[in-house]
Amino acid sequence: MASEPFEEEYISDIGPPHYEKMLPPVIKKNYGKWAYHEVVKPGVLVHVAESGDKLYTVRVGSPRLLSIYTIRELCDIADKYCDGYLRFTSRNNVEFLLTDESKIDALIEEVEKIGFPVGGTWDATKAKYGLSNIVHTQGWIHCHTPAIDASGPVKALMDALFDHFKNMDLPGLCRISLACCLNMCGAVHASDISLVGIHRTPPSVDDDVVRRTCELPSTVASCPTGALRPDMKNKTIKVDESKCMYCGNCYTMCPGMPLFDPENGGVAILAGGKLSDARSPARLSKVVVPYLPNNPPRWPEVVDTIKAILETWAAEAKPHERIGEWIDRIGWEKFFEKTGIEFRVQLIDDFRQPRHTFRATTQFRW
Amino acid sequence: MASEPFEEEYISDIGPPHYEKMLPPVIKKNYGKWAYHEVVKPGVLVHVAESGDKLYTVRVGSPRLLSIYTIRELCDIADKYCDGYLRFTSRNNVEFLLTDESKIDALIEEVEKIGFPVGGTWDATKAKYGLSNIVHTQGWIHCHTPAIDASGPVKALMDALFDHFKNMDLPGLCRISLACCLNMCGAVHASDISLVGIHRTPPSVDDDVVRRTCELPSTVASCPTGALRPDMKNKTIKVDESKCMYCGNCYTMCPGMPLFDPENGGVAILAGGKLSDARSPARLSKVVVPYLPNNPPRWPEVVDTIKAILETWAAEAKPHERIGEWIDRIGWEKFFEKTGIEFRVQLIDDFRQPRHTFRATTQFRW
Amino acid sequence: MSNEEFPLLSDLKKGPWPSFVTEIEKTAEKKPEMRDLLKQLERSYEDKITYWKHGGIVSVKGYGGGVIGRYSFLAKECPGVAEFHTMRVNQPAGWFYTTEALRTICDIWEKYGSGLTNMHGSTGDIILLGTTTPNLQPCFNELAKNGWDLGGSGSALRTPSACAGPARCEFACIDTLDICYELTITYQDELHRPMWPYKFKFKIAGCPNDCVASKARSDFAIVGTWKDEIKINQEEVKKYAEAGVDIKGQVVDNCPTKCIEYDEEKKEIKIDNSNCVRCMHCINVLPKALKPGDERGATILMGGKAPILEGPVMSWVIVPFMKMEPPYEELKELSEAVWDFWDENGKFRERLAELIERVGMMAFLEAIGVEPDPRQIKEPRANPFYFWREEDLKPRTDPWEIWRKAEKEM
Amino acid sequence: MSNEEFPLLSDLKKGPWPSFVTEIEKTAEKKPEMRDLLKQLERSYEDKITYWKHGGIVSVKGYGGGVIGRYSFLAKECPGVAEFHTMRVNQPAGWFYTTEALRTICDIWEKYGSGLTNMHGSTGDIILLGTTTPNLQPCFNELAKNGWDLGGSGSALRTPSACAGPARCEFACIDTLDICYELTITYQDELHRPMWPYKFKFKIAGCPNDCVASKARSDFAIVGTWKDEIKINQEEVKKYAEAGVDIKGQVVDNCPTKCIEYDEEKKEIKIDNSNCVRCMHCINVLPKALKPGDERGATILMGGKAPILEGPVMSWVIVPFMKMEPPYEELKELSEAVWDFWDENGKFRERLAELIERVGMMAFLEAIGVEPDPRQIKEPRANPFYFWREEDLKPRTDPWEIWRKAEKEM
Ligand code: SRM
Ligand code: SRM
Ligand code: SRM
Ligand code: SRM
Ligand code: SF4
Ligand code: SF4
Ligand code: SF4
Ligand code: SF4
Ligand code: SF4
Ligand code: SF4
Ligand code: SF4
Ligand code: SF4
Repeated sequence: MASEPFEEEYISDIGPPHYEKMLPPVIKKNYGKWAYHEVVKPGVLVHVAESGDKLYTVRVGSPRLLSIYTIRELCDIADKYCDGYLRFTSRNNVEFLLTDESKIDALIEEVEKIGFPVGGTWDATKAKYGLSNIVHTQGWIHCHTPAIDASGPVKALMDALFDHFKNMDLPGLCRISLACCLNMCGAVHASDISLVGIHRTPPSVDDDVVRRTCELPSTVASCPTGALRPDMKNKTIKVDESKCMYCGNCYTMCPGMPLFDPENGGVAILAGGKLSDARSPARLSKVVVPYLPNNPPRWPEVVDTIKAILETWAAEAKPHERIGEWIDRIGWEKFFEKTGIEFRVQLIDDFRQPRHTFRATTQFRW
Repeated sequence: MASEPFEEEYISDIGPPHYEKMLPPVIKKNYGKWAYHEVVKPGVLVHVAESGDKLYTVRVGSPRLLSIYTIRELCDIADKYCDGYLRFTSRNNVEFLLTDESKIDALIEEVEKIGFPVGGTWDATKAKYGLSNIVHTQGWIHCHTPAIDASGPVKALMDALFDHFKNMDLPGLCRISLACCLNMCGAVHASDISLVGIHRTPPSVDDDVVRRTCELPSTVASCPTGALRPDMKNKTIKVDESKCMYCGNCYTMCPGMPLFDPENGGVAILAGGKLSDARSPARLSKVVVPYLPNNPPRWPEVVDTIKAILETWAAEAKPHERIGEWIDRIGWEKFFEKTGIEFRVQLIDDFRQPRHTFRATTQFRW
Repeated sequence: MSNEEFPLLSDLKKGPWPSFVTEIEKTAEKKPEMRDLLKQLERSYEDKITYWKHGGIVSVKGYGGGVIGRYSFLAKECPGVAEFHTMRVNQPAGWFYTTEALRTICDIWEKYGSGLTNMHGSTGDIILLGTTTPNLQPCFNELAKNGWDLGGSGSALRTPSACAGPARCEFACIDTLDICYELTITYQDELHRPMWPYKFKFKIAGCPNDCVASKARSDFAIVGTWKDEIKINQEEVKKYAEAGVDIKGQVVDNCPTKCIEYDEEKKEIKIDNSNCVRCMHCINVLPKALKPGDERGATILMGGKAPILEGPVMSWVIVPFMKMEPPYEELKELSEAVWDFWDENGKFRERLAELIERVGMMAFLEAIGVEPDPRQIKEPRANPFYFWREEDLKPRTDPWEIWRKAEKEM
Repeated sequence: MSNEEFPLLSDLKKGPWPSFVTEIEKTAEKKPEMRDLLKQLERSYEDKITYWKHGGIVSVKGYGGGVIGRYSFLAKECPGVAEFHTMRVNQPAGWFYTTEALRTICDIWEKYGSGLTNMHGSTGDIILLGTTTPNLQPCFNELAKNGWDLGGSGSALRTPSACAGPARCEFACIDTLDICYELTITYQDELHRPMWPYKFKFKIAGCPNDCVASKARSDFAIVGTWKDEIKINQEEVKKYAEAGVDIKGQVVDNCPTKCIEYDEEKKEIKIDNSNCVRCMHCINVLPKALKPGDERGATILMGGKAPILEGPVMSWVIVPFMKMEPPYEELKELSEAVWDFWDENGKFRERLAELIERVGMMAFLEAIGVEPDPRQIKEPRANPFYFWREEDLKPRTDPWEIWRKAEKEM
């Protein structure tokens, strides 16, 4: 399906390098023939092939935003211990792949020396779970729509939760994610705990910018709640503020109507989502705190709230039980009681047909 | 809040007689002080008061449509055995209330002689459940919108399921309901098994009748799918047949657009609803058969399908487990497999935001 | 009737279940015009279509409801049912009757109507099935003289109904009959004079078993419950165990929150009440041994309804717990607050559930003065699309000002 | 950098977790213009607002995507980031790298860009963070010459991604890397030339553990599974038990359908596979003892997406089971059928889930040629509001004819 190249020598549409080129020999040999794995210690996995071959993985936490100079340092380590093979995980950790068990400790020492911690693994057999990296987005480093920064809150949180990254001391898997706006570039909508940047005031329309840069009909149509009306006379857009729930979709369509409001924007916390189908089905995260202030550089309210959720769950959950599963067992009313989070009216759904989120039973706890 | 009566002697707004006037002495004495109940035998309950007093109840199946001559016969029996006290249940059974245990058998004999069967009870302690009466509606006897008759299918079904009414031989409570159109006058939308009359063709608009009897704007607005458009020129209504899902709401608003079509109307079967919060929360019934033909006088396809559901469940359920709870345990795919009911595309929701009815997990059975 | 004349209906006289056809026939013996009902019905059975015309507004003086008008397409062929209106008579709470009361109704209906009834209609009324326009007023007058009144119809309050409750049930946590009666009497005007966007139904169940289908069938369901601990009589537990009840299998394993422990040796039950969701199951199975606690009241759920228009609704918890003591002031204030809101905001033929969904639960709760509570929801929202009010916010700042200032710098 | 200059950011250099600030700083040492990034960022930290302007269309020759244009409001104050476009480089499937490959990328990015990256973006690409418009084309040319290509952006196919799968996981039921590569290569045109109503994402997970978040984050999720029986190695079960694993508590009690039996004496597991929902839990806990069956393939789920516009969606089962063998013809046919339907029916900026909901699952399944299956639904509909097609029906009759005939009779 590739189309014609533009000119004779113009290389395009070649796609990524074939994955085989990137695989260490032990993987090529045992591809698809792994027998089992074990967690050697926090941060270190061994995968054993049917052939008996062993592949060790050392998992290393990463800020995701990496300078090429750091990447080269990581490559140096991989060259030294891993015959030049490494990978990244779906949660942005770095994984060193090696076959020689005896090199593991030296590798760990070296990588930690340059500031990269080893950890983030979990051991289902022993029901000991480490906290992994926080999946996150661009924030103020690159995006035009963020209500909050991304890398900053993640750094603050990982510092606060660092022991759980190192120690596999949680009862179940706990995935934390962050997105800097409701576009939610990531799996914020399906994580055990997540934080998302939110706006709380309607767009600030600059008629001039709207006139210059926006297509009125498609912008008006972009509002899911019908809060926008074209003002044909002035070739701009009017916002019915009572209908706006600050999703920012209009701003994505039209640069003339940003929603930024430094003192009112902030963070919503979601909880209880999961992606795996292990035990209970995958499910969406639910908003548990509608708003916390946007408080750089360390977002203490956010960090405290997330710690409260995480530590309450960690103290109470049964082995393997994730946050959503724990809530299934104890009920939402107890979740709010135990975590000390105030139940606010904003948590009650009022978007589209919210009826399946209302309680239609007298079953509840006191 | 009662308003002024119309004229001096016009009696109105008096409300129903006070319930106390209708209660037998044993109830008045022990009102609110019942200690427990037991099921003496199918159709016969005893309620024991804290005082030690006993109240016996003999439950009798009724077609609900009763002639005053029959009511008088029932009154004769109540006078003879029950000091003139009886009641009706929320499922339209008759209950004879008496304190003298020795009269029970004679009462039963007499009431069965006039054709009214004793039964319909259940005993949670023993996990033996009888099938009770079918809650139903008017059908061709009185209503202007029915897609099917009401009393007829109920009679056919209760004849076919009669043993379950008599014998308390089911593993859990099973409530059957019928409604003759989608208005669902009853609890069809929340019963273990229910049948509802459905139309399958759009309204047949008679322009003349529409002009004479209908208010165009409110009729047009009554269509939940927006299938109606006013035809201003001809002062009538046009139906976009591709959008009509035959709910009949427009006909309720406007006599000029009936949906009747004897060969295409018929019955939908729903299952798995429940009202009590016992064990699992109350829940709505789900459509399991989108259409069966309207086949008087005994609706054999309907009777067979309902029997298949009921008997499959009865054979498989654990004690106390109702149909919806059984399906929770075995999964919908197995429900269709075991009952032999074909899964048809109409069962997949496409009304409003149906997403919460779609399966968002890889968890299912083969 | 001869089987040849109405062969389809005759088939429905067979079989063990009592037959409605027999009932009509029995009536037709005394009131020959009821043969026309059989005739029309047989015709419907043949043609698979109703022969009743759409609607028809009839009523009695001063009332806007309580009568369902009905006319036949077969007026010529079946003149006995050319007009065949139904009267809804408000039943006594809990459907308890003296034979005397029932006989009075029968006598009046023999005089003015078809002699056919439904005991009872789905809403709870005594349905007097079929009479003519001229008979409506005298029939009503005589009913009223004898202490009976009509129930609701149209866009009005509908006849409230209640389970047997404390009259004959050990599980009743509230006085269902009294609440039913009190609401009915207090709101006679609302019941008889349709003045609302649509119908509104109350139903009252004494406990979460919901023997009156309140959660599915009423806009405003009052369901008895309790807040404190389940009362356990260990002696009776023992007796059940000794009588062969499998307490582990039947009770413990069926507890939805697994909050019951059973000591097989001592034959004793322990309940972790902080995890009990008051589902009733254990109490249902062991009624002698277990009882609802002493701090009793009701959960108020709203919005139950059939599928037209926006799909069926099981009513939603609005007030998780309310004390229920006469004269039920709090309850009445709440219903009146709901009606006020509905009156002001409801569209024509919009049921309460549809209104709540349209305007949002936040606006609804605020309007009726109920605090948000996690017991109102099954789960919090998955979309972060919610509203803030001016008072929740700090003074607004304009991004353009910030950016323009920045752009001009240096 | 001195802490006085960027006090807020400097605070984020402290603490045990590696710091992105340190990364930027490190880059700024080699590429001084990156001090302007710190400067702008510090300003954002102070003012709590982004200083990046909205959008900006930039690209490389022949491509409609792969580059995210970005301009600063602080161009004057921070000229080093006045233009700061991102290039999305398509990662190798599974994110496996040789150091050689990585070094090549680093070298190119040192030459043409900021030296900052994200390893990786949420969709899976290598994100090269920040370059100028003139550098885009030469950078791309050099990437391409070295065997790299751009990933997707805009209303196009987005870069597919896959979990480690058979490369390093014993649970993989399908060859995630190969499927990922095959789809990426086959659909280069769809990836590079936005021609659709909106974005479209593939993700491939080897088993229901879904280590690549496919169910939440892709319109078309391919998740490995199996149909036959879980393979049990009873020897290994014994060993786990002897090593102290609480098989009853950890495995049996956590099975969602309670279809595992464990014989404490024999230390043997029995699984009722007809009730297994293939959730993976038992296999996860006992990887040496339990394995997915041999009849392997994938469940195809569709519609996963973030909340804008109609709320977040976890993708829905469309094909419960599909064999996954190269060259994946059936898979490709299915995706093409989906795109055809979407192309024809999708509105501007309407994701697949929203389209399916708008037109109805019936129309969608029919269009893509998939049979209805109860595994597609969590539960059947509660409203009997569905459609019939002409071919389902008998010839129509008109009620007016029936009634008028009846009215005229006699
Ligand atoms: C490396 C990685 C795949 C990749 O291609 O990069 C991976 C690797 C493994 N996962 Fe995963 N998972 C990885 C992301 C995920 C994700 C995706 C995510 O987090 O966004 C999930 C879904 C999370 C969710 O449900 O919200 C995920 C849910 C699981 C589960 C299910 C656990 C559960 O109880 O729900 C297992 C099973 C288990 O625990 O053994 C699993 C099991 C595994 C195993 C044991 C598979 C194996 O035998 O190799 C791997 C070792 C994990 C360990 O640390 O002990 N993996 N795993 C990802 C590592 C991310 C990281 O850096 O932390
Ligand atoms: C008489 C009646 C109340 C009334 O005011 O008329 C009634 C009476 C009793 N119900 Fe009920 N229920 C009555 C309709 C209902 C309904 C409503 C309905 O069917 O439309 C329900 C909800 C049905 C549903 O969930 O779909 C209902 C769900 C229960 C339950 C919950 C059972 C369950 O497992 O879900 C119990 C508890 C139990 O089984 O003991 C119960 C228990 C009882 C007890 C044992 C209460 C008591 O101690 O007196 C009564 C004796 C039942 C028996 O036959 O053994 N009653 N019961 C109704 C009899 C209807 C009939 O003629 O069959
Ligand atoms: C008589 C009765 C059925 C019966 O045989 O028992 C009945 C009969 C009618 N109902 Fe009903 N409804 C009856 C209880 C119900 C119930 C059950 C309940 O109240 O517990 C419901 C479901 C609960 C609910 O309210 O949602 C019910 C939901 C409807 C609807 C549905 C629309 C809605 O959402 O309200 C309509 C349509 C309408 O109002 O236009 C309707 C309309 C009607 C009309 C008036 C027909 C019409 O379209 O105007 C029927 C008159 C039939 C006739 O000619 O006799 N009837 N109707 C019930 C009233 C008897 C009584 O007063 O005791
Ligand atoms: C770079 C990245 C975030 C990151 O830091 O990793 C990203 C960044 C942006 N996303 Fe995203 N999205 C990124 C992955 C995602 C994901 C996750 C995924 O693909 O697995 C999602 C959620 C899943 C989904 O598709 O629903 C996601 C949902 C969105 C949306 C949501 C609307 C929608 O329903 O599609 C938008 C809004 C839009 O498309 O207009 C959006 C729009 C954007 C834009 C282009 C901003 C915009 O409004 O035009 C962001 C550019 C930021 C910048 O300046 O660099 N991004 N975006 C991710 C892509 C990197 C990569 O190619 O690897
Ligand atoms: S989540 Fe929003 S602000 Fe953050 S990178 Fe994505 S689109 Fe930009
Ligand atoms: S922010 Fe969202 S809700 Fe508000 S006007 Fe814009 S598109 Fe509409
Ligand atoms: S269910 Fe429909 S047809 Fe039957 S009585 Fe009610 S409104 Fe009439
Ligand atoms: S039957 Fe229902 S869907 Fe069809 S036109 Fe009438 S109101 Fe609309
Ligand atoms: S609802 Fe409760 S109180 Fe009322 S009759 Fe049923 S079991 Fe008794
Ligand atoms: S009432 Fe229900 S939840 Fe409470 S202890 Fe009994 S069975 Fe358990
Ligand atoms: S999704 Fe399954 S196959 Fe892929 S890495 Fe995770 S556990 Fe292994
Ligand atoms: S895979 Fe899941 S459902 Fe199947 S046996 Fe194992 S734990 Fe049970």
